[in-house]
Amino acid sequence: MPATSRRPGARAAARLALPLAAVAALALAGCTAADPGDASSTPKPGGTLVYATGDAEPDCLDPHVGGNYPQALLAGQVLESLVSLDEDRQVIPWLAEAWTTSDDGLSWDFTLRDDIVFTDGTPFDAAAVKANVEHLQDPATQSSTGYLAVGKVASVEVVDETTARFHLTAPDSALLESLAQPWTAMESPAGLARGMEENCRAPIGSGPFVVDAWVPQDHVSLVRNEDYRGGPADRGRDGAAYLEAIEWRFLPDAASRYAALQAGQVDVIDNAQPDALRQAREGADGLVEIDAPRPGASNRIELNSGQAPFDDERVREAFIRAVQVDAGIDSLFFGTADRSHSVLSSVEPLAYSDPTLFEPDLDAANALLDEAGWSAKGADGIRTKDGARLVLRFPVSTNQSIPAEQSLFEQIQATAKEAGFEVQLEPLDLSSWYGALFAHEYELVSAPYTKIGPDVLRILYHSDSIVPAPSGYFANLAQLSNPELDALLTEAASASDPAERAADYEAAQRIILEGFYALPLYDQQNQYLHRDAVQGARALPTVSTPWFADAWLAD
Amino acid sequence: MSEVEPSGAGPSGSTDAAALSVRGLRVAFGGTEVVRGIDLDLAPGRIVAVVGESGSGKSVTARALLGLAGRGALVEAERFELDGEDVSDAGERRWRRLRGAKVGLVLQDALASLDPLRPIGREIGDALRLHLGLRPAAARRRVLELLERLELPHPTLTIDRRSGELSGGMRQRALIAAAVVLDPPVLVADEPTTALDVGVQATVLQLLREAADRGTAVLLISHDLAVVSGIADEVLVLADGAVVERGPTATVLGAPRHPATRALLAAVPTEVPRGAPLLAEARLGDPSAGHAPTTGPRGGATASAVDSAPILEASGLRRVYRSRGAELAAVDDVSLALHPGRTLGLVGESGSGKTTLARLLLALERPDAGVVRLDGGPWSESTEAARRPARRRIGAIWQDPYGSFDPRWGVARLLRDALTVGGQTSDRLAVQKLLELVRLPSAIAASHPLELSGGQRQRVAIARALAARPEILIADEPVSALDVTVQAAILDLLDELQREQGLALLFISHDLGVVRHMSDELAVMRHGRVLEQGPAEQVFASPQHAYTTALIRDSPRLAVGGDARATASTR
Amino acid sequence: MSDLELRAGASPADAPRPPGRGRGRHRMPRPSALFAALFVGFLLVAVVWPGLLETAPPDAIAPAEAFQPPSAGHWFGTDESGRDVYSRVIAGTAPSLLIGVLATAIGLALGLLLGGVAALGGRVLDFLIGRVNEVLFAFPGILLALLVIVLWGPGPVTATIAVGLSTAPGYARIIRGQLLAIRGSGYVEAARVLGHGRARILGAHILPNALVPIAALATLGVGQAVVWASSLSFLGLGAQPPAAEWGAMLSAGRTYLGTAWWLTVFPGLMIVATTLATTVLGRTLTARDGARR
Amino acid sequence: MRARRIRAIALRLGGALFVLWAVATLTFFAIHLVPGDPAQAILGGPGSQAPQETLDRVRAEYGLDQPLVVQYAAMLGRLLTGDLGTSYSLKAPVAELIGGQLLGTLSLALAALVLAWVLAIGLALWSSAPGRLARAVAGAVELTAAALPHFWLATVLIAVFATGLGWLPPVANGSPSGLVLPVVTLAVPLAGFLAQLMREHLLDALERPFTVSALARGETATGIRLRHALRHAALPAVQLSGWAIGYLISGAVVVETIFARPGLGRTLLRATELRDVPLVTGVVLVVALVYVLMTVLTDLVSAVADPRVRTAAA
Repeated sequence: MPATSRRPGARAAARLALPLAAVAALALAGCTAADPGDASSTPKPGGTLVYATGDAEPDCLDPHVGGNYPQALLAGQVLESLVSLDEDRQVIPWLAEAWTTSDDGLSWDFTLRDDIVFTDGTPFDAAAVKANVEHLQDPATQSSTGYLAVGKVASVEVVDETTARFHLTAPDSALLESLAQPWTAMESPAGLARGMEENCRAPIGSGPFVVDAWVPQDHVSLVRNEDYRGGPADRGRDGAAYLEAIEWRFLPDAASRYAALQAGQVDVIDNAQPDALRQAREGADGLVEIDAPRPGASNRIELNSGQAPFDDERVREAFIRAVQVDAGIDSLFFGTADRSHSVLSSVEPLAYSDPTLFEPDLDAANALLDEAGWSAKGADGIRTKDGARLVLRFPVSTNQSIPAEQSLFEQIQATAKEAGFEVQLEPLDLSSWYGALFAHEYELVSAPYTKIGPDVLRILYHSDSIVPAPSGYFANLAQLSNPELDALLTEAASASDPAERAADYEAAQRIILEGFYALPLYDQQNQYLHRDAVQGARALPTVSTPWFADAWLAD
Repeated sequence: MSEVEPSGAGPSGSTDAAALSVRGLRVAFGGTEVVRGIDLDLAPGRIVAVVGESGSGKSVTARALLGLAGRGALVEAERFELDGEDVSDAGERRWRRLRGAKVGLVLQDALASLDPLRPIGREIGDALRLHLGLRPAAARRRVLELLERLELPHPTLTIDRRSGELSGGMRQRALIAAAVVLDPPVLVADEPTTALDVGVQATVLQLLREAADRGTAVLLISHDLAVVSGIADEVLVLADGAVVERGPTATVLGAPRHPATRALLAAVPTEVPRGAPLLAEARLGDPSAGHAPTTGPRGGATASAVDSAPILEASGLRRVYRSRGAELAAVDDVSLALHPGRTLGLVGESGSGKTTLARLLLALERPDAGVVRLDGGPWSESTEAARRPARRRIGAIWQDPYGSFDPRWGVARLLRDALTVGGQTSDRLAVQKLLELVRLPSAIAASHPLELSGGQRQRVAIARALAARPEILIADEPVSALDVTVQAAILDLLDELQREQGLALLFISHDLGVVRHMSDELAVMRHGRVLEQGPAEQVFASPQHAYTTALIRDSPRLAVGGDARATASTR
Repeated sequence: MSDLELRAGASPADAPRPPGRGRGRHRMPRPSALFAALFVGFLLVAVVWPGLLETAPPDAIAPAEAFQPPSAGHWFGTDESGRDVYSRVIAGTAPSLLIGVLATAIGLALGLLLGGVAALGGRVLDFLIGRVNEVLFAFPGILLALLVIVLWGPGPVTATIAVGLSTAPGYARIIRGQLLAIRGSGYVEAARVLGHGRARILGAHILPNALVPIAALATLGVGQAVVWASSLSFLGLGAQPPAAEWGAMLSAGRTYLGTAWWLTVFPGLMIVATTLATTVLGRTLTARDGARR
Repeated sequence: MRARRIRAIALRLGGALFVLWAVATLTFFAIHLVPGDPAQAILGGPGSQAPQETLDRVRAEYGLDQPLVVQYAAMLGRLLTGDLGTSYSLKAPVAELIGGQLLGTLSLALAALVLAWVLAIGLALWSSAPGRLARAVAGAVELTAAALPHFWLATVLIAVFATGLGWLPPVANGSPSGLVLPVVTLAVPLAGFLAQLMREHLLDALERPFTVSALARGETATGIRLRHALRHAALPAVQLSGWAIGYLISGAVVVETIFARPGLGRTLLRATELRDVPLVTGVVLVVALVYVLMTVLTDLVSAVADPRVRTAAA
C-alpha cells in the first residue's frame, strides 16, 4: 500500500489509508487556504470550474472499489462521509449528527441526519449505512482501503431509521477517523445495487455535485446537486454549491497542466511543481496556492535494517550523517518545502522531531564506518568489507517521485559517496518497483504514506507489517523488528488517555529516529494552485482533498 | 577540321523564307566550347538532318535552338532568328513563350519522354493550356482532333491513357503530337528513332515527313545515316562542334568528302556483306571499295561448318511467365543450333522473347518444356552443380556492359576474375593480352569501368567473356546502346575474334541491318516463336513470312544516290 | 529555370561519366559534410575521452549553484543540482550514442537476418518473412517498445532493445529490396555465367555490394534511434535522470522549462545536431556509393 | 478477369486477417509472459492489499485459473464474434472503451498526416529549388524537423504559442484551436521524413527526359515541379502511409499525454502498465486494423495513380 504518489502522471498508485486509532483530541493548525481577501466579496453563483488533476485517472470512480487517492479527490465532490475533521483535527459531524460508544468499546451508535437524500432520491438512513459497510466488506467489491478501514466492524445493526449501531470484533479507537476518510463514504444503496460496472462510472452520493458523464482519458463532468443541504459541521452555510458544474480534467503532464492554468484554460490544478509554486508565491500570474500537506507519515527514506549492511546501526547512522539534504531541498523546491526531522507529517500534533540526529557530520560517518569494519576503500572511493562493496540499492518509483525529489536523491547519492557509499539509484516503474521491494532488493526506499493520525506508525514500523500480504506487499519497509516498539504501538492504539497515548507515541518515535531507521525529508507535498478568480475553495482537513461546495468564480 | 562545302549547298544568303536562321552559333560550358560557330537555316517544308558521333555537339545544338542549352551554358550567335523574330538575347520568359508555340522538340524514347503518370491527353494539351490559355474541355477537343489527324486508333480512349499503357507506336505518335499540337514553324527531333523497333522507327519518320509536308521546318538529329538518308532533304555533318560537311542528302551521302562523313557512312552495316570489316575499309578513303565482299578465311569455312555437329542445340524450348493469372509464353517451341565458327543471328522486336531465349541457352532459367544440349551432353536438364564446370564454355555479353560489372571492381580485377575461371594464370601479363585482344590500351587495366566510354566498356565485357576461353558466345543486343561508329568497331571486333577463335556466336539484335551483316544463319522471332530460320542471305533474298518482309521493308537503309524522299515514302 | 535544363539536358548516351558525377550529385554541399565529419569527430572524442572536453566533473553536486544560466564559467549553465550542463552533455555522449548505436545494431542485425533470408532463401521463406514483417509493421514502434518494456521492465537496456526491435522491420524491407536488386543485377548474372558458385557470388558480389548502402542506412538510423530512445525516457520507460543521457536530461529539464530553458535546449541541440551530422554523413556515403553504380 | 479480381481481393483479405490474428496472438502471449499476476492487476496493481479470497474470486471471474491455451482459445473465440472482452482495469467492455477513444486519435493522426503532407510538399519543393543556399537551408530544415523528439517539440510549442504568445490553448479544449498544437507537434517530424523522401524522388524526376519534353512545350520550372515531378515524388511517400500512420500513433502516445487529449495512445500506455490484457489486445488490434486498412488504401491509390504499379503489383 501504498505509497501515495504525488506525482503527476502517477499511474496505478493505490493510495490507501488505513484505519487509525484515536481521533478526537487531535489538534493542529489547519490547512485550508481560503483567500482572506475574499471574505468581503459576495459569492457569485453559477459557472463551471475546471479542475485539472495530475493524479492518475481512476479506474473506477467509486472509492469503495480499491481505494486510492485519485478516487478520494473526485469522490470528495460527490460523496459524503459520516464524520469529518475540523481545522483543529477534531472529529465533527457530517452525515452523522452524534455518536456514542459502549464502555467496552465494542459497539458504537451513530445518530444520522434525517434530512439527507441521495441524488437518486433514495433517503439516507441506517439501512443505507448498513448497506455501505456490507458493500465495503463484500469481496466482490474488490475493496482494499475501505475493506481494511472497517476491518474490525462485525456488523451494522439498524436500530431505527436514524440510528445505526456498529458491532466491533475488538475495540477500535480509530473508527471515527476511518469513517472520516473518503474511501468509506456513503453511497446510495440503490446505486450500489446497480452493480459494479455502472457504479464505477457514476457513484451516487449525497454530496454537492453529481457525476454527469465520464469521458475516459479526458474528463469527468460534475453538475450541481440542486437539493444539496449537507456538509461537514464546519461548513458554515447551507444549500447547494455556487458552481453550476465542475469539469474534472485529467492532465497528467505537469508542464502542460501549469501552462493550462496560466492560460486560464483551467481554474485549479493539483500536484503543482515547485518552480510553479514559487512563481505563484511571488505573485505571478494571479495564482493562489493551497498548501495542504497530507496527514500520516512524512516523506522519508527508509533504511532496510533487515539485511546487511544496514542491519548494523553504525552503518545506518553513518549514512544519515554522511548525506546532505537541506541545501538540496532549498534549491530544488524553491523554498516551498521545509525539511522535516520527524517520521510523522507536520500536521500530526503528536509528531516528534529531533534535528540533532540528522546533523551532517562526515568525519563521524567515516569513523562509524571504520568502526563497523567497512574500513577498506576501493580505487573509486567506495568502501569494502571482506571484499564486499558498500552498495546501497535505492529503487525509485518514477511514478511516485516528482523530478525535484529524484534530483534530491541524486544529491544524496553524491554526498553519500564522499563517505564511501555507493548508492545505486534505480528508477523503476511501479510494477518493477514493487517487485524490487517484494524481493528485498533494496537498502534504501522512499514510500510515503497517507493516513490520519499517528497510528500510521503501527503500520509502518510494527513487526507485524513485515509479513507480506497475499500480493507480496509489506508496509514495514525499514524491516524494523523491535518488541519494545511493537508493545508501545499496540498500547498507544488502544489507549484511552491522551497523555499516555502521546507519551507512547513519543517513545515509539524516539526508538525509530534514534535507531536511524529512517531519514525524514519533508512533508508529503500536496499543493494546489488556482486562479485568484476562484474564491472559497478549500481542502478538507481529513485527507487534504479539495472541496468546492462553497467555491465560486469571481469572473 | 575544315568544312567541306559543296558549292551551292551552303546556307543561302536570303533568310526571308527561313523558319529558323542561325549564324555563328557557339555554346560553351565553363570555358569549354562544345559548339563552335554553326550556321543553320531551316526552311518550311524541308527536313534538315544533323549527323555526327556523340560528343560532336549535335544534341547541344538542338537544345540551344529551344533555349534549353542548360544552366552554365553560354550561348552566343551572330544571328538567331526564329520565325522572323530575333531571339539571340531572349531571356527565359521569352523562350517559354516560344517553346511549343514556335519551336517544338521531339525526344528519343516516348516511354521516358512522356510523363508516365499523366494521361497523354494532358501532356499533349499542355501547350494549348500554356500558350492559348485553353480550358481543359476546349484543349481536350483540340487534342482529340489532333489524335484523329495522326490516325491514333480510338482517340477518345487513348486520350486518357498514360504512356505506359500504350503500344510503342502509339506512344511515339503521342510524343510527336505533343510537339506539334500548336503547329510550330520549327520542329526539332533529337535522335527520335534511336533504339526503337524498326516498325516504330518507320512510323516516326513518316510522321516527321508529314509534318514537313504540312510546311513545318524539321531539324532531325541523328547518328544514324541510314535513318537520315531516307528522309532528309539536306544533311549537315558535325564533328567536334563544327559543321564539316553539308549539302543535299544525296550529294553528301553519295560523294562524301570529309573523313568524318565517310566514317559515318562506312559504319552503317546494312548491306555490307558478312565478313567485310566496316571501318578499316572506310579509312582507306575509297567509299565505293569499302563494301566489296572480302573472301577471308571464311569463304571455305562456311560450307564445312554447316555439316559439323552443333555445339549448342535447343529443341522445343518453351518458357511461360505467369502474371496476374494470365500466362504469357515468352519463348514458345523454339529450336535452334549453334555451330563452331558460325554466327546465328536472332532478330526480333522488343518483347519478342529474344532475351528469354538467351537466358534459357545460358541456363540462367529453366525451360518449361524442351531441352538445351551442350556438345551433345545435357545442359538445361543438368543440375547447376554439374553445369558449373562447363559454364565457362559459354560466354555472354549484354547490351549494358556496365551493369554486368561489379561496381566495386576495376577492369583488372574483372578480367582476373574471369581468367581464373578459365583456369589460366591471372597475372598482369594475361590481363594485358586480353586487353590487346580487344584492342584496348593496357593502361585501361587500372581504371574503373565508370571512367570508360560505352565502346570501351563493351570491349572490356568482350575481353571478360573471352578470358574464360569460351567456345560459344551469346551476345544479347551488344551494340544497341552504341553510336554507329562505335557499333561498327565492336562488330568488326566480334567478327575478327570469331574468326580467330572459331567461336560459335549467337548474335541477338532488333536491328536487321546489324544482324544481316553479322550472321551466317538468321532466325526471326516474334511473340516467342521463331517464324523463319535459314541461311541469312536466303532469308533476306526471299523471306517466307510476311513479318520478315515487313521487317526488311521498314529497316532504314542507306539510299545513296537515290531519291531520298521516294525511299522514305515507300510505306 | 536554369538548373532544370542542365539536369534534364544531361549528356547523351555514350559520353563517359567522369567519376563523382551522375547519381552522386551534390545534394549536400561539401562544407556540410565537412562540418558533419568534424562534429562526429568531436562526438568520438567525447565518447572515448570525455575528460578532455569536460570543464567540470559531470556529477559534482553544488546545490548552491543550481539553475545558473549559461556563462563563461558554465557554458551551458547549471542544472537543478548545480551540475555543469555542458560537462553533462559531454559525459552523456557515450551512453546516448551507445543506445543509438546498439539499437541500430539490433535493428540492423534483425533486419539483415529477416531481409537476407527473405531475399536469398527462396520463395516460401520470402513469403513467410514477408508476412512476419507485415505483422511487425502493424505494431507501430512505440507499441512494440511498450510490450518489450512490459516484458523486461523499463531502463536503458530495454529501451535499446525496444527501439532496435521496432526499427527491424523497416530495415528488413530495405535490405531485402537491396539484396534482391543485387541478386538480379547484371554482374551477379555475369558471375553465374562465368560459373561461379553460390557461396562465391554471395561473398564476392552480393554481400560486399549490399554493405555500403546498409552502412549508410545504419548511419541514418543512429540519430533516429537516439530520438526514439529519448521519447521513451520521457515516458519514464528509458534511461532515467541520474544518468547523464541526453534524452533523460531533456525530459528532466522539461520540468523547468519556464525557469531554466538551458536545461532542455542544449541536450536537445545535441540530439538534433547528432542526427543531422550522422544523416549528412550517411547521405554522403550513399551518394558516393550511388555514383559508382 | 473477374475471377482474378476476386482472387486478388480474397488474397488481400486473407493477408489482412492473418496479420490481425498474428497480432492478437503475439500480444496475448507477450503479455502473459510478463511477470505479475493479472488478478492483482485487476485489483488495482501490485500495491493492493486484496485478501486471498478476493484474488481467487477475480481469477475465477476472469477465467484466469484456466490453462493458458484455454484462455487463448477463449480469447480467439470472443474475437471471432467481434467481442474484445472486458477491460481488467476499467471494468467496461473494451470495444466501448476503444470506440470512445478511437475518434480522438484518428482525427489527431489524420489531421497530422494531412498537415505533414502539406508541409512536406512545401519543403520538398523548396529544397529542390534552384540555388545552392536555398537547397542547403531547406535540407537542413528537413533533417532538423525529422530529428525533433515529439515531447520536446510539444514543450517548446506550448512555451511559445500558449504560455508566451497566448495564441493557442496549451491543452485540448474540445475546439479546433486545441487541436492545432498537438497536430503540429505530430506533423513536423513526419513532414521532415516525407520531405526528405520526396525531395530524393523529386530530383530524380527532374532529371528524367519528360521534364525536357515539358520544358520544350513552354512549361515553367514551377509548372514542371507541380505538374510532373511532384507526382513522382508523392507516390513513394504515399506508399509509406501505412508506416506513417503507425508512426503517428506512436507519437500520439506522447502527444496525448502532454496535451491531455483522450485517445488510444494514452489508453495503451495505461493498459500496458496495468497489464490489462483485454484492453492492450484490443488497442493493438485496432491499431493493426488501421494499419492494414491504410496499406490497402495506399495500394489502391498507388495503383490508380501509377499504371506501372498496377502491372508490377500483380
